[in-house]
Amino acid sequence: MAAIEALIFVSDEPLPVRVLVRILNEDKDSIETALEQLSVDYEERESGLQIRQIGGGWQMSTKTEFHEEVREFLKTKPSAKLSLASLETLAVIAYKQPVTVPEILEIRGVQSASSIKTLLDKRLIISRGRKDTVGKPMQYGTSRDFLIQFGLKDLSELPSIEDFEDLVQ
Amino acid sequence: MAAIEALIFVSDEPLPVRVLVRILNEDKDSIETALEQLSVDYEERESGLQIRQIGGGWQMSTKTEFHEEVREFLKTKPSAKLSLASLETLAVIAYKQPVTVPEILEIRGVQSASSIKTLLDKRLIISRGRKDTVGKPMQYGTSRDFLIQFGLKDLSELPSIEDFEDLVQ
Amino acid sequence: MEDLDIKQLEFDFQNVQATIVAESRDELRLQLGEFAGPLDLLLYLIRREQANIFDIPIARITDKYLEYVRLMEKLDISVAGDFLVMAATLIEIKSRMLLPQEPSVDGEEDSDDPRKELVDQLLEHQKFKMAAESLWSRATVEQAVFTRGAIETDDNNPEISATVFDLFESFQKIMDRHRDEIEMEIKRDEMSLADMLRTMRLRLKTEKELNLSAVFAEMHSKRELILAFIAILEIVRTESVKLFQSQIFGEIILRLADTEAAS
Repeated sequence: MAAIEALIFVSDEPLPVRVLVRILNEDKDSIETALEQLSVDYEERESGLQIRQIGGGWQMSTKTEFHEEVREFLKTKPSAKLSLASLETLAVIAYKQPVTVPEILEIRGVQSASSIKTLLDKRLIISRGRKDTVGKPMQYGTSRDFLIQFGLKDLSELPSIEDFEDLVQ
Repeated sequence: MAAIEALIFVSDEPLPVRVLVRILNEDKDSIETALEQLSVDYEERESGLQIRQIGGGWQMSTKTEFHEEVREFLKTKPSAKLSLASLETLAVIAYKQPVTVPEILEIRGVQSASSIKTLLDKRLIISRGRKDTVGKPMQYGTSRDFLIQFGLKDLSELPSIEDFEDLVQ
Repeated sequence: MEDLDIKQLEFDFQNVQATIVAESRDELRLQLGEFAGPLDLLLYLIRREQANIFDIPIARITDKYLEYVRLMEKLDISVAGDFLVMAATLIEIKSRMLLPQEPSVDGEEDSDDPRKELVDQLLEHQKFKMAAESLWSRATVEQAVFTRGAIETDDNNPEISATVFDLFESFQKIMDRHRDEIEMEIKRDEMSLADMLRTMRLRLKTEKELNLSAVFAEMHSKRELILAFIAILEIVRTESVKLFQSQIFGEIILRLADTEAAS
């Protein structure tokens, strides 16, 4: 029964009985009995989880009564994570600051407006006044939060080409 | 306790106690007591799962004794291990962190650039700012992924380097 | 040693998976490449010579060490600089050992031993080798542990956690991309309208008809695209060709007029 529990846990999708039969090499009836028992066990002990039959298989999930906590948790997940596009934009800003949106476009070859919005929202970049050229575009640079989140004392600590040359080759 | 169980399950990374404190609005001590209890519960009932402290947080995972069944199901092979050179470099970084490339060279007696690159790619080590000496070399330390992949609660769980001294002839 | 099977020894000397073993001479040959570095080779030699690490017979070990370095060279394994540095160190220690000992101050005998620094380094290195081994066994245990499969909420977070090196690599990639573009720019500057016109005329002559969207798709840059477009306009203006489109928004075909008449 413990092996069944482990397999349901690692499965991405509801786990069909026949798969358990194949992996554990036991007959269908005893596996089904064990599954029912496992499900009852989770119900009886005051677990935050449940094991139930769904979509032609067995699945482990949180009990509905904890939805609020789970939602709250998912909402407040640490936000140091970035999409690749945002990471690229951030890289350009970090190394080229202060830099304007048209300049970022030129370097990345892609419109970066939504990334810039994300980075501003996450307070990783800040505006650095306007550039004195046509259209007076806004310039951006990295923030103090950027230093903190990436564990840098100051901008001079950013890895340079030289640091990498030592490593590559 | 059931809510804690639900949150640990949902989290895709080891869940730090402080997050539980914030979400559940309870004090640290009672949450830690509940966590210990939960971990013991899983140990005592014959579960296929375990709840343990790893990489600065709490995580739910399968027990080692079911690795064959799980591997059979997931069709995975044990992933490629690190080369001896990388493993040695990692050991030096783990015990001497923060440590620079020249310092690693001194201990290993070999240029370790390609190993360091590998370890960075695998996210087992991270940069830890620059050292305030000539050339301001980059310093490296181990990451949270290192703790997780090596099953460590925190760095203090590493056997002390002096323990190995007795074993050296 | 000449009859060695060289093929067996072709490996990446820096990156070999290694355990130091082999007591018999034959096995030793096969294991040669498994020394991760000069300190490993040295430790191996000390063990093989059954020498005491605290009292290394430096002359004998140096000779053996040099023998291996020469062997590596003979086998065309590029001998890493680290091995040569160690060779120099050994030779230096060996020569210092030959000098008459200065009368030692009481209690400081050890610090005068030219071998001391090397011995310390060897001991330190050995400690970390063991630490590496213990890490390895930990990782092996951890590989038997699995975390849960993906659940629905995971899909909402398709993000990656980033480090400064990710930042740097992103930047490098962008710069590389940029460099490629600049190189292309230089190349395409070499092409003039006259060149493009000549190319297009030649193609039309040999291929009889050109699918314009296919032709435009072949262009490597905006500039080439514009040149191609002007060239086509020029051809339409000056030569007997027909432009036609079989359906609205369909492909536009440029065809030599006399070919059409012939078909």
